[in-house]
Amino acid sequence: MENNKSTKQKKTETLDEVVIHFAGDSGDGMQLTGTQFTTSSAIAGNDLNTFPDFPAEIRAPAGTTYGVSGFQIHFGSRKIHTPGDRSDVLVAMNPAALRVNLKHLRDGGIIIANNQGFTPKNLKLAGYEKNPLEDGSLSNYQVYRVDVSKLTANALEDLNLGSKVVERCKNFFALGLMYWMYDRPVEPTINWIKDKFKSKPELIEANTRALKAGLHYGDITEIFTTRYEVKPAKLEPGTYRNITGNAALALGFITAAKKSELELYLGAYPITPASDVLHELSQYKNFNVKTFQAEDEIAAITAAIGASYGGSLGITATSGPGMALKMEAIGLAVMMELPLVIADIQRGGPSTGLPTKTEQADLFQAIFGRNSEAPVCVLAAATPSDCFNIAYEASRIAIKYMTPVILLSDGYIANGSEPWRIPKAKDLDTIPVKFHTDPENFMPYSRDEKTLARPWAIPGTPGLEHRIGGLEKQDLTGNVNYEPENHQKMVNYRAEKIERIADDIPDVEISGEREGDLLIVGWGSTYGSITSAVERSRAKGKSVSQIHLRHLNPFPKNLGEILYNFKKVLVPELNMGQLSTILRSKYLVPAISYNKVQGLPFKAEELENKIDELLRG
Amino acid sequence: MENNKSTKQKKTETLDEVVIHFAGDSGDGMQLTGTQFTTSSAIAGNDLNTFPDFPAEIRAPAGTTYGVSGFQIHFGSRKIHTPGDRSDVLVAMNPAALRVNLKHLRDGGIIIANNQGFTPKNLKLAGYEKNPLEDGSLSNYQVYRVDVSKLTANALEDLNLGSKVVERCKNFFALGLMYWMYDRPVEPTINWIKDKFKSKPELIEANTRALKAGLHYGDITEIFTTRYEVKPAKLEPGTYRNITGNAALALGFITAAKKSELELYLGAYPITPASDVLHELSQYKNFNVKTFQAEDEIAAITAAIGASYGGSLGITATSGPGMALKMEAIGLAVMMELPLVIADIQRGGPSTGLPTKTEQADLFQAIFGRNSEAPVCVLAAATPSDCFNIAYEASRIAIKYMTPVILLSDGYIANGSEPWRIPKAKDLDTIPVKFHTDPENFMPYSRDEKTLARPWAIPGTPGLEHRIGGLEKQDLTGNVNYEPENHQKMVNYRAEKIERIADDIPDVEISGEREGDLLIVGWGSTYGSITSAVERSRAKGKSVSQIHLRHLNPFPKNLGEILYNFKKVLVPELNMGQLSTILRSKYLVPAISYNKVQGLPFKAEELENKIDELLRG
Amino acid sequence: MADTAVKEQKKYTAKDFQSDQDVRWCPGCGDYSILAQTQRVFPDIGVNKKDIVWVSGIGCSSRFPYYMDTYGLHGIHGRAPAIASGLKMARPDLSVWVATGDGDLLSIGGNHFIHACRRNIDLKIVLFNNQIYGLTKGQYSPTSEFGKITKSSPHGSVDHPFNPVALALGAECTFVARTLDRDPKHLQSIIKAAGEHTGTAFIEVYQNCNVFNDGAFFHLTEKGQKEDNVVALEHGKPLVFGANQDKGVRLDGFTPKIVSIDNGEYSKDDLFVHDENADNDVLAYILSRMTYDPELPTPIGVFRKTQKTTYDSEMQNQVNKAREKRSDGDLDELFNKGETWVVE
Amino acid sequence: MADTAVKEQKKYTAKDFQSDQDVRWCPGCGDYSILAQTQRVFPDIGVNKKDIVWVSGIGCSSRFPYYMDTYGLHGIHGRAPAIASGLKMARPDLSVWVATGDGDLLSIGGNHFIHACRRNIDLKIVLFNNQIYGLTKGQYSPTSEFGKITKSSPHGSVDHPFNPVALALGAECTFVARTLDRDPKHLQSIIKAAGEHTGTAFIEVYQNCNVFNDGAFFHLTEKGQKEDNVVALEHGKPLVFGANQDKGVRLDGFTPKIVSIDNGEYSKDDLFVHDENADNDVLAYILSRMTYDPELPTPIGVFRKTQKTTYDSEMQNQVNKAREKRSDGDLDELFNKGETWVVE
Ligand SMILES: Cc1ncc(C[n+]2csc(CCOP(=O)(O)OP(=O)(O)O)c2C)c(N)n1
Ligand SMILES: Cc1ncc(C[n+]2csc(CCOP(=O)(O)OP(=O)(O)O)c2C)c(N)n1
Ligand code: SF4
Ligand code: SF4
Ligand SMILES: [Mg+2]
Ligand SMILES: [Mg+2]
Repeated sequence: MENNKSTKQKKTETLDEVVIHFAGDSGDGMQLTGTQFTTSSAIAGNDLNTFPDFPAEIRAPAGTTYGVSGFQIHFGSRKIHTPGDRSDVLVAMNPAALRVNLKHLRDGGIIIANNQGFTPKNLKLAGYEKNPLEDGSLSNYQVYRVDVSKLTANALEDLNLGSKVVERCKNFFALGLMYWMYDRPVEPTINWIKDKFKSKPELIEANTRALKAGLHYGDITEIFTTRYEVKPAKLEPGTYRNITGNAALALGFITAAKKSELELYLGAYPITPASDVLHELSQYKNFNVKTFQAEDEIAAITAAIGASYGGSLGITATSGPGMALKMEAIGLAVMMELPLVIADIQRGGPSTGLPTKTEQADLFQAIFGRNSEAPVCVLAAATPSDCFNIAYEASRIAIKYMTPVILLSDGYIANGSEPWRIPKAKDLDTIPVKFHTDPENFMPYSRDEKTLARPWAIPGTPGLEHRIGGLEKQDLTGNVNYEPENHQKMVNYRAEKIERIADDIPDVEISGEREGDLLIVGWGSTYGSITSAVERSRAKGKSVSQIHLRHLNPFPKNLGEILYNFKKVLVPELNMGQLSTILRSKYLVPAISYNKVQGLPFKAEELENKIDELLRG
Repeated sequence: MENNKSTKQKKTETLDEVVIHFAGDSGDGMQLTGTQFTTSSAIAGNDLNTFPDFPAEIRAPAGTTYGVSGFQIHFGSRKIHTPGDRSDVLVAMNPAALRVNLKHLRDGGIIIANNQGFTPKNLKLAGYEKNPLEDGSLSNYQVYRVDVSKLTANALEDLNLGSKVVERCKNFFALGLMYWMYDRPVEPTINWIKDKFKSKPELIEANTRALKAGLHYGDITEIFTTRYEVKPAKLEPGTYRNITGNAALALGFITAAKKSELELYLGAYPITPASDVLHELSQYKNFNVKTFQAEDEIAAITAAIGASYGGSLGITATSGPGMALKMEAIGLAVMMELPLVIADIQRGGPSTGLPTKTEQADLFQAIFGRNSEAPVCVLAAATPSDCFNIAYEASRIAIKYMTPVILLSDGYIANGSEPWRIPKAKDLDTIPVKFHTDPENFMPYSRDEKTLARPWAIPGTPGLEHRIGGLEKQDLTGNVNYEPENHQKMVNYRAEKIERIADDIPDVEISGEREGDLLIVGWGSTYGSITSAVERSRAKGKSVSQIHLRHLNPFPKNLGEILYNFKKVLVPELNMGQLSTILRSKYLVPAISYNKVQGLPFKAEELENKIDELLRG
Repeated sequence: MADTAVKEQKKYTAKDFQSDQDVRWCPGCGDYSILAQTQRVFPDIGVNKKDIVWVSGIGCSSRFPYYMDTYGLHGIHGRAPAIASGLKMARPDLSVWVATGDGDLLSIGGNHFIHACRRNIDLKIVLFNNQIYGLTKGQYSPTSEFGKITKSSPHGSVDHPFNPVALALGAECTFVARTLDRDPKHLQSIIKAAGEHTGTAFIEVYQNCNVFNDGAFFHLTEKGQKEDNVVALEHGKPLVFGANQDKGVRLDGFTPKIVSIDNGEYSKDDLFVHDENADNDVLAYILSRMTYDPELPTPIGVFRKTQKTTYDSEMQNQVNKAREKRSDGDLDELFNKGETWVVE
Repeated sequence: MADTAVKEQKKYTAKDFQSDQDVRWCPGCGDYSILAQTQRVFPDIGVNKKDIVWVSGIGCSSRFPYYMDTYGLHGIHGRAPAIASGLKMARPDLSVWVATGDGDLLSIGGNHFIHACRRNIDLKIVLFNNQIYGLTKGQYSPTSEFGKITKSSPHGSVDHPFNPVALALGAECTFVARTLDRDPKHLQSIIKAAGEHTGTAFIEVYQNCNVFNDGAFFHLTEKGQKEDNVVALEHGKPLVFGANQDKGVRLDGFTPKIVSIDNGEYSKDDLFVHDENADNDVLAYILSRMTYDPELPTPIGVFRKTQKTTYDSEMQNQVNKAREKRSDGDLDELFNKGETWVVE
């Protein structure tokens, strides 16, 4: 094994957690660098959490601020819940990367700047009049100017590669340097390089050399005097992998389909940040997965409804604007009472809004956004790896209750990643499905006593020929019916069916005391930030408890009781107060909203301050 | 003037109010009969309220229950708020008409049955085993069996008309009989016949004769011993006409356009019960009205947005399922901050639901049904004639605040009608519009200090060339901008702009005491039923007050204060509790929902009972 | 369609396809005939009832599925082709039929229609073209003639109509046909032909809405008029028409012209000979353009019929291949893909 | 378009059409050329800047309006033709242009596109066809070739593509043209021709997406290849092509065939002669079908150009007539229509 132990004597400091932000041009390979660092840190046993920060532009001109691509990783020897409020280290490949990300670097933080990137042209593109590495403006930070490009070139000198190729290896130099600094294993990356460039031995050599050059540079040069050690975290034993929310979602759906022995059918139309669900699932045809890239979102969902009608697990995935287009069809699925999962990977809005930024402002739309009384079940994932669970849970409920289920995720957890403890397939529950087959007294709208689900009777079954549709149905027969009493009855059934799901979901767990001064109620991707803030506040001795809702309609049955046990209830949301509105209405508690609509997640710090304020006042 | 005075001596009873229900086959002309009776009653000086009850089928086979077409009129010497809970008189042209409507006839009520309609075939079609006119099952009612068809035929005998033509005159016979019974002026109808059949003198003669035959039949025959008198109501002086909600809506829009000196542009796609808005407006091209029958609802609204961008008053009209399809585009209008009115004539749902029935379950959709934070102003009409005011108000707000406004009406008031006191055009306020023209320092997203409206700068204006769209805009410049702080600022602006409308709308008026045991909060088409129920309860000495909301987002400023002054708050709605949810959330009052989702309006009686129950308990 | 062939010996009759629902179209509506002919010919398409699904949107025509005793799905306005596409992809074993109207398919549903055609998904789409919106009581539709006066166009519509056959061809449809509600035999034969096609089959049926657009096609359906106004397309045969079969259609360049074939100047040999499955669809396109030409007879029959891979079978093939080639869906393998590490 | 003619004496230059916004397409993207040519030729279309509006949907291509110093509206995905239609109806005095992509116009926006064509509303629709979804980072589009491997089709797409020219013709479009991002002169001439047409003008521009679909059209745009693969359509001229103008296209029945015109067997006189405004669109349709045929050169130029009443002007006419004929909008008269009565 490649030995990454220093030969010289340097000081080693132990840290509980570190946040590194890699930033450069879109073409600088920062995503790759970040991913490699992630794997290496995971293997080093840290807990971690990451977030990529893609530019809104596909490929902006080099050197511009809007072309900066970043990747942030937060790793530690304790439980890590977020990619980090502020970074400890900023690796900046050019001035634009510095300009965009400096504001998130903590005071006294480390800047590793690629000297060659700070050309007059790039400085100008980034809007710097003078070179900030030289003008003293960075005196609050520890600035390391490293000749990344030059040193990489030196290391590869004798390989006779084109200058473009050499330039493209510089991210591995930076990675190597960081590996040195945080004492990470390099072998996984070397193996990755070998595998990736199997057919191009010269690139294996080049990238490996660049990596090692960075590693050795840290060791040899005098400018770095300290290395840091981040001990392994205490994690539940098991096999882990790093996973993004969208990948986890895809796996969750495949698992649900497999465990219910149904074919999985995804109807989708590409949209940021949901497209990866389509990309992922389209690779797994061997799991009996069919993916349909439809002409639009309406075709995507209606095709999924057609597939569910045919006996598949029909699902669709989209984001806000596409979600808006699906509402009429969701109403049809409500009326036809067929299983269907609609994943909404929320993004900044309204309208086209901020497509690459995160937000959690589609809750209202999910719960209320249809014509007339069209109740559906609504769930939300809390973290990237929770996307696996929630996809499975959404499918389970959809099938068992013969209902559409809306699953909310968002850009933050969809693209963010964290270690996922890989389950064993055999440990996962099966989802029982029984297609109706008995023609004797068949009633398409008879109901299961407990769940109120109607039978799933699919075409191809002899003797069950019947018709369903979007007009109001007669109780039991499912025939078209306009009678007043029948309509009320069916409206009630549809509402009651969703309500009954509450009997079938776990109570929400409270973290902290069961009563006290302040309860924080969260949902969705804010889980990490809220958890961090609450942990810190509790560490300071404050009476703060936390609950996090994954079931938003219906709510867990114990929710009301918990709310009433606290003097104050705070609901932090990346919207203008949507969950808060619903809680206030349902439980008549004076829940306090804390809102942020900036296309960004909460900082734990912001929440901590808000908690302080509330407990003070 | 044709004299409608009895020659024989018959008893005359005076009544305060009467409800008559005309019912027959789709082809029997019941809508026409009802409309004529309405006009005549209006001219007689009564207040009134009407509701047509169309079959769901276009033209069902004759004699079937699902082919019954009805028209109910409620008229009186006092203020009339609804078409009536129960009818006093049921005119039934065939057994199906009797079967369908008997349950709404009050005990002891009058049935006028067309004897010739009760053939064995028709009885069977209506599901009667025996003739109900003969089997004693109607002993609770005053049944009059009249040979309507035969007497009509007799009267027209010498005109040599085909039997089909003769048969089609029988509704005028029935109308004549009712004119006799309630002492209505016949001249308006005779004039109407003359005008309608201008080119067919034989039909003028035939229908007039049938009408008079009915009139004289009441007079001469022994079977009717009583006539009724319904004195004129005390109405505000003025010129009146009868108007349906959809017609009033159309006039309101035309008025707003005229008063703002804008061209009116309607983008619409036909859908029940909104299509009449398109039909009405398409007739008024001389008012500089353009109507576009689009390929779908999305094209309809986006075309209207295009027209608004071009400087027209862009509007669209639809119903639930179509509304769901427009949500993405409404988000665009929110982002672009252009005036736009979206009229949603609600109907029974979910999905295709009960297209010809009424419901008020799109309130959630209107307020919450879009991706992300996309606040709009929401208004609702209370009565058919209020549709005029609300269309004007919606346009005024849309223009003044540069915002989409959703206007809620429903099938009940859209098709229902009542007398409308015709305003004088000069008495109506103008709606000032100032297109921006000054290129000096032009900022597409600068804002009016008071309204926060941005300038309306339309193409064709020299020097103002600029670009807007659905991506988040930079404050002032309107350029695309993804910055966190800017996004928050713009989200806040958009919310605040809608909130500020509250400064520009009247306080909600309370009817009854300002504090007390029970406050009823209504919105939309339930106004009539609630008002009747409250009037009756107050007459019984109960402490009940009423407010009716026409502005649903934002609410009138005094709403909270009013709510807190009552021990109980009851919110009756034709949905599962939508306004109630919002009130509870916003004001934390334990509002009680009273819901009915049957495709039908409330009966005043039902509400009266609920009020009794609440004041008892 | 092999797997859905009727397996029992029993041969269906029309009655077997009649559901227990009351048919609720207006008395006299052309939809009755389309229903009756479909019920009559369905015993001949050789598919088990249980394997047939009728999908529709919204409109008078879209009530059709309720009346067929097969599986049925009455969807939402305009989306029938998309719903049916999803169903067919999920269940290539089913025989999936779409019943739709000119508003449903060509106005709100136009996009799903052209995409179904393009993909050549194996659906049979039956368009009830009455050139009007029936269910919403009489507005003009995208097939209504220019200048039509309706409730929504009191001064005459300023919309030029679609030519549904030309549109389907331009959208790559592989089977395109037209027939008439009032020609039962022809209607039956076309339904049967569509049933036999693999790929998107589009049938335009001219249908009389006697309430809101009565007589729109009487010149094509009524005795004494139809003879001179309709030309029936038959594969391999020249285009002959007229009460006495005395007229024909000849091509002048690309322009069809009517010629007499009984006055000796022209004979059948000079006429345009129909070829359903020509190399390309130009011939069919030329025929489609005869439609609104007042000088020319309106063609009915199969304009075009050609073979191409279908979307649903290709999709199924990919799944089958993937399952053969790669491990057939092992979850543990899937979960453990990529970089993993062990915490002990 | 008379009322929008440039009134000032000043003649615009390309620079006048450059907005102050940074152009943010990927370096090397074909969109730059389309922008540059548009800016270059717009001074020649004779319309005042203030009277021009560019409307777009969503996609890389749909950013176009930001870069033109005219009025601009960046709409929502697929709806540009509908937004533009409403604008043009409300303001027939404006010159309304649509910038759109193959996903925007033909996938989600397909219905609005074909309806705009059918109505012949006076819009100029410029399709940036790169046969890929650019903005969402590389999924196949409705114009991508069958079998294309992309992020969303790792086993190859099973979608057959649209032929946008054939689709537009089938949808009754009155001006249909095709050009290339890398042929600046041709691109300019086609934009100009579209600007001169009254009615829906559709331009398909083959555009290179160098990030997700690089080189898709290099056989049509790069020296050494394009000569044999492209044939330029010119009104009234025979279809000649080849590096030495030594090849031509001849019709064999309805099937275009390549012939040599330098070996004496055929001459220019034997070739297919282009006629933009033929009586019907069959000729244009035949040309459209040459598109995906690997044996034949791809036509560029104006396929068809014909006159028909436009939706917007007819709509305006109805308004004008109504205002002339009937009282010009007297509210009191309107309010008092029908039966009224007086309460005193
Ligand atoms: C989303 C939506 N928009 C509009 C409607 C109203 N609508 C129902 S059917 C129909 C058109 C019917 O015309 P067509 O498809 O030609 O069928 P037909 O009744 O003539 O058979 C319309 C506009 C609807 N149900 N849903
Ligand atoms: C309603 C909606 N659905 C999906 C998207 C995501 N989206 C944006 S652009 C685009 C397609 C872009 O392809 P194309 O129109 O070909 O434009 P290009 O980027 O290639 O120029 C998609 C699917 C969206 N913005 N809105
Ligand atoms: S309205 Fe027309 S299409 Fe509809 S059922 Fe009646 S006749 Fe048939
Ligand atoms: S992704 Fe492709 S189409 Fe989009 S800007 Fe980049 S090169 Fe151009
Ligand atoms: Mg129709
Ligand atoms: Mg594209």
